[in-house]
Amino acid sequence: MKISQKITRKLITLALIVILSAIFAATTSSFLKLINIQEILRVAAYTGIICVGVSFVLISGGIDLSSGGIICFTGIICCRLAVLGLPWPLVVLAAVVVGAACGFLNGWLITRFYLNDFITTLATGFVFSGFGLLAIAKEPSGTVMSQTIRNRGFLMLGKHVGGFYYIVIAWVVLTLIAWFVQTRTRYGLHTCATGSNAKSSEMSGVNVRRMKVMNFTICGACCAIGAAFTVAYQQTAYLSLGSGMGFDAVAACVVGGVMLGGGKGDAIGAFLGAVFMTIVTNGMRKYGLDTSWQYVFEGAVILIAIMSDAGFAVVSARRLKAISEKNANEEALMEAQKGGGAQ
Amino acid sequence: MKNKNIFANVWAQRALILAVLLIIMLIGNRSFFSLGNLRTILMSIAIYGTMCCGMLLCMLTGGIDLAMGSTAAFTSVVCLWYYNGHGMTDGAFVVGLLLAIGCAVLVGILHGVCDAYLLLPSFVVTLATSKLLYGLASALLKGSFIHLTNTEGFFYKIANTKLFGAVPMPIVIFLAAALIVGLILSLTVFGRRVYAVGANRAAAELVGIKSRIFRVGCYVICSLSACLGGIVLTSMNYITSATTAQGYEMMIMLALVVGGADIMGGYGDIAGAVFGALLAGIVENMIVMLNINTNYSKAVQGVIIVLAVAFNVYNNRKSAGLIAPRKKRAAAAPKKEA
Amino acid sequence: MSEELILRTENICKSFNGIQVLKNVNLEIRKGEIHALMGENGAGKSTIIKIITGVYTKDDGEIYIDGQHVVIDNRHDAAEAGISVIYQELSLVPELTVTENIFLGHEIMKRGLPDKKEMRRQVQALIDRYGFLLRPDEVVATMGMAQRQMCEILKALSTEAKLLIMDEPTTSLSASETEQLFVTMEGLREKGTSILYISHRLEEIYRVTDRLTIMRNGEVVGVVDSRTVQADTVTAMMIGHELEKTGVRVPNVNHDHCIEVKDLSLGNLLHNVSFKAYGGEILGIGGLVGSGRTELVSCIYGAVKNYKGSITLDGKPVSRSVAKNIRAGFGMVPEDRRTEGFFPQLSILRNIVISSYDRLSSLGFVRAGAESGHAEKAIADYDVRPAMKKLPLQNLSGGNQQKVILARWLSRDVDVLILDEPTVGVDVGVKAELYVYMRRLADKGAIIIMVSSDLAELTEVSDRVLVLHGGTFFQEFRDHKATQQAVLLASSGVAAKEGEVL
Amino acid sequence: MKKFRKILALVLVTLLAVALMAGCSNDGGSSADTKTAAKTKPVIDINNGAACKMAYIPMGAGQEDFPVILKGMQEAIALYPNITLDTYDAGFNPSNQINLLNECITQGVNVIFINSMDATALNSTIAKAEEAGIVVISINNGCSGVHTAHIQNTTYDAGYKAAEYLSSKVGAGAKTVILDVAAELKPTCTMGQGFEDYATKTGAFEILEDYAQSITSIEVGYQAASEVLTKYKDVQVLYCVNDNTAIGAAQAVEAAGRQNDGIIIWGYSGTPAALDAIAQGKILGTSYSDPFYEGYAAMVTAMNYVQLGVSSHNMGNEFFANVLLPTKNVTSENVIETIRGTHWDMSAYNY
Repeated sequence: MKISQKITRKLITLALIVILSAIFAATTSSFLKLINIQEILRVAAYTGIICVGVSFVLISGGIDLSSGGIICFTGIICCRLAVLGLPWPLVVLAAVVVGAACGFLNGWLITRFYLNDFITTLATGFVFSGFGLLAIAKEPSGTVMSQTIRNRGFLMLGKHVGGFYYIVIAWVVLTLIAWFVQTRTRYGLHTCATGSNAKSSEMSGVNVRRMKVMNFTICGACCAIGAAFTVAYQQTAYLSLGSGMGFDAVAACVVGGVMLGGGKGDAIGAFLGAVFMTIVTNGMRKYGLDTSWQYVFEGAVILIAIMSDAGFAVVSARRLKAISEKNANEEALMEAQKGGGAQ
Repeated sequence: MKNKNIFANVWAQRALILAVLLIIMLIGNRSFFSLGNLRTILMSIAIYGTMCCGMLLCMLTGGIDLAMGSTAAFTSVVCLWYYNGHGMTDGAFVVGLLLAIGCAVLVGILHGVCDAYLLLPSFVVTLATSKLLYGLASALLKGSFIHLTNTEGFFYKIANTKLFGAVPMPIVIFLAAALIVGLILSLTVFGRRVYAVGANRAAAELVGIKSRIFRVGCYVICSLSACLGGIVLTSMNYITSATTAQGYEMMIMLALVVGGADIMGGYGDIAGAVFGALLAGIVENMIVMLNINTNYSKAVQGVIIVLAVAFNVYNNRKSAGLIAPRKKRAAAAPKKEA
Repeated sequence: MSEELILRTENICKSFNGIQVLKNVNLEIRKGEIHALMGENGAGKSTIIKIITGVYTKDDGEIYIDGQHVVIDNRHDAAEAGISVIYQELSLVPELTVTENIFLGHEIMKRGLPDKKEMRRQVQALIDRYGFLLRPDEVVATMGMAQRQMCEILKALSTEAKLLIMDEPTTSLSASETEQLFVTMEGLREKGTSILYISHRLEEIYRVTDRLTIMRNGEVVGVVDSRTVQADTVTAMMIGHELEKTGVRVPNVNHDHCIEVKDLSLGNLLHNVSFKAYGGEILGIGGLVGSGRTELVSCIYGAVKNYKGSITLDGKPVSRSVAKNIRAGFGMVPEDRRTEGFFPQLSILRNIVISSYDRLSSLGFVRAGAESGHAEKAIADYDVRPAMKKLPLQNLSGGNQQKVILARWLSRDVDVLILDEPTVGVDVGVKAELYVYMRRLADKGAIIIMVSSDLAELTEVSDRVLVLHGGTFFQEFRDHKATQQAVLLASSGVAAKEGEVL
Repeated sequence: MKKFRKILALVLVTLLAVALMAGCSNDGGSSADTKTAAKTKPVIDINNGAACKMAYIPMGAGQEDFPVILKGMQEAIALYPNITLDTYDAGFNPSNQINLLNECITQGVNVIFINSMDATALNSTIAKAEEAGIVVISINNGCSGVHTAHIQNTTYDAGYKAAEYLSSKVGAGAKTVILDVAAELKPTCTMGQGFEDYATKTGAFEILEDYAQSITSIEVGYQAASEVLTKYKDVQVLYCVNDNTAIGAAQAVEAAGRQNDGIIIWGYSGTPAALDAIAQGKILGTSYSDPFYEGYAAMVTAMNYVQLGVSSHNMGNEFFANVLLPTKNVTSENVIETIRGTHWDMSAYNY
């Protein structure tokens, strides 16, 4: 029951992706070109890596909107360090450490002071962008200066091998690792338990606070990884890097079945969500429509996607209810007969 | 239950915060305390303050509307587009305004139905509609601007007249909106029921409140306030486009949360919202006055939100008896369930 | 002291905010016994439990397990010492399976990963050993309440608990499910597990426990043999004075004023239910949990609208809108007061007057004076404590919260009052008060319909009892003929001789 | 049932994979071609009716001069028969502009016009487009990397010229505040710099503050100017680097009741609202330029390059055609004639 339902949920997203792709491929000439598919994967990978992190937070019952701010901050750090000529593993490591620290700060604030995570991460997102502004290169007069990265080792991260960008490979690897962690390990089990019912998990000896803090930390680290690859691709970092990503990543996750409220979904769902959102945006552009209408369609498709998801949730909830009622009735009857006999 | 500690009182806390800020300004830059500057601060918060009043109702019932900015842009574009297309007369303005109001109502209904009836997460829904409305506004203008040029018409005069020759109209509109919403919340049955729906929807249903209709209603009011804000903003700037009021929803949420509203519903009042808007405006003004790089204003706002939320949570938890004095705090019950 | 003691506490003291809530509490629990702990709300039962299980730290005193002095600072220490708790609210995680739930927090690891096979095997072994109706791979969200309770117990047992603490485990169970639980408990006792059983229900204490410790105001007031002790003695010890009995009395039934339900059907829950409820009497509705009781009264109230059949009040059809029904004089105290009954952040005043704005407003504006007068009168009339109208309701005790919800309806002189499990989690003293208020309303000629799982309440308080079984009414007990056993039999589908089969 | 689902999943995934492979193999050859042929751009004989596909990526839908620039481009398009032009809205986000550039590469356009949001962020993608044989032309806000051409109004000169004009209106050492563009745009929008340089050279102005803003709407201009007016009581000149800020500043002066203090406000670019404000005497003047000619010039430049087939790459490294268009100081003296000649949409005003 459990397994098949999870698969069904993913099948819906997958089917939507296939149908949309088929429509785009059939009605436009450039959608199914190699270069376009590479581009779709590259853009999806950027969102997708963030989604992997966000999925951890969502499953544990939280929400993280600060990813945009963390991307900005860590991206700028990457840029500064890469310009200094540091070897790329060090640059990425530094970014990941800073990203994880940002995530940790989120988690700590939220669990230590019982804050609402929606509003808190929204606010810390601004704060992290502010850190980015502190870290970005400035002229002596204090105005922001763009820096171009010429660090070959680091720029390599933005390149591709055999048509696959390194960011895509990182995305797939991260997703698989995350999926494994979420479904096969104790950590994943505890994350799911925390999101499903924090109080019960606490009573069962799950350290709920630590789980939440850890998941925010993972999210921060994932943002840093995404930022590193993106900065390497764009060869610079700027203050609006990552703007809007906080909401977009959560929306992609929700479309992929990682529900708000916790306990449901996994990294594969987040993966599919990221692919879906990217394909929608990319495909719409192929029609040579006025860009305004693309925004309209994009909004409409997201609406339809979450509506279909809600429809699925309603249907499966009904099924669950029917099953549990049936079970309860059967048992009640059985026990009633027993009890009656005893009397 | 007399509380001897005056800082347990919310307004005492707020007064303290204000006092600290004012002292900073007393040292930093005296020109902060001019009448002109007060007007500047009020003008800068007038628009999103007006929009706050609608959003407050929405937040009280546990909803959230991230499409406020786009709604303001779309409705103002519709209004001005009709106005310019039909001779720029006051009659055309009334029709345009009605069209804009109609659009706002439709948007509100869409949000409300998605949230209350289809049980979709409101923040994803409003995020999607904000893209949608941005696209529609942009499509209507073909990616351009639209100017308000008739300086004789009523449309122009909305924002560009002064009450008693001194108070600019946007401030009057903001205060009027706050007053009306405040009266609705404190004096009418509707207001009482809004709080009830926010506090417990199921219980509200069982005392005969159609909670879902209330929530839809609050979304509609929310969109209407966005519409009002958009129209006043257009009149103030003589121009509007799809990017009008972009990002305002964040300022609105900041003001509301700083003013003690809870994003989960049930907490918050209009006095707090006005205080929040004022504080946001003052802080923004201070950043300029103290020669701090304006790019940091967002970061400062972020810090303020976190502090405000922490204060609110502390107050709410204390009133719920969840915080034991001093040493027991660590062992207090786990976070209340969302 | 002939028998071995599994748990002994010595002079446990605890105070919050300078108020002493436990004074020198000495508890003694023997090996292999079911030991009951009783007391009114606020007597200190939960506090002592929380100290034993490491949720709170004690101010003073010692704890001995198996004669060994132990220090319990957190839940982990308690589990180490062999103490497991089953809380009132179930502590299962709905998205996980039975196996995952049971091993949550102490998974068996193999090469750094949870060993699913081994855990599953152990759970199956446990299930087989105790004979539970469970499947190890079932997701908890899909299971019924009784099954969840079983799962909960299994979870406690899996940690090799020496002492099992059950905090009101029967609250959400129907009579037959409760019976099933007792059988399980007896089985555990035979296998040598000690159980500390906390309950408000006297009949359960008689039914299953060996000894009984009674607490009052943070002190132990007596330890008695629960098989021989008189109910009067227990209640007297608990509340310090004798309980006022409502007694058997003939109600003044007004047959002209009645709600008539005809051929009401709802999905596969209710089939052609027909009955009449008259003014002046308290009609009790019994049956198993899930027998459609709650849905039935929700239909009458208008909260559930998609039923077939007719409901009339004095010959006029009853609306399917809650708002209209409230205006017509209906009122309802719902089953779960936390999720459906009250508004936690709102003040006592707002909670009371929320249903009465049709009287307290004109043209949509609240008449503030009338509003606060109404609330003050209700607070005084129904003895809500503390009597501070501005206080948020979440700060009140369970009993007083329930009083507020009742006051919400009684203060507006309802004509039809529907009560669904009105006294769950309410202590004995407040219970008696609530019954008095209900009776007073009935005497004024109102129709009262009360759904309850508490057999004592059902048989004592109601003048007439209808028992639902299999989606329809099975038996009717008139004129206080209902006995607990008869109602229990009827809800299980066995006709009892006291009642008329319908 | 479970099995069926798994099979369905498998089928769907295979379908997707096959479709991908088919798509890739379809143009596999051609993509290899473009790689080897990257250095020589295709010559398109638009003169004889060859089709040419062009794309224009402004910063976003709210970019004020976008419709006028587009008008200029379209007028030039009419010179040749088979040219198509699509426009894309990047929503004021550099990342979106990068995605849109990639989109244009995918669609195989021949020319890309872009108002860059960030001076360096687009470099690698623009280089990629150039490598794919696309002529990339930046308008107004440039990119520091290699691309075919850059079309811009003379921002530095405009600032310098405005300062020159204003120095005749005020006494030496006039207290001035520059309401400048956002920090990241400063490398390409140098009017503030021009003004400052004139000020330091001649000492005509005392620059109190170079105030950088992130958004350039009337409202923000109003707020900024209000704050400046409170902060510096004795400010005499507000040099604004765009017209919206200038109009906002004019409102602020009026709101503060200081319209008679002779505070001078100067703008940049000459939008309809600014021209109107000049005509009504609300602001002193602006550095006017007609975006129409930018569009026209950009299009003509593009056509030249397309017909020649030359670009930065086959001309050697770092080739950069910089087309600078002049601005003129418009004040109340010449505003009416300017309005008559402008391509801005002045229909909403009565002139």
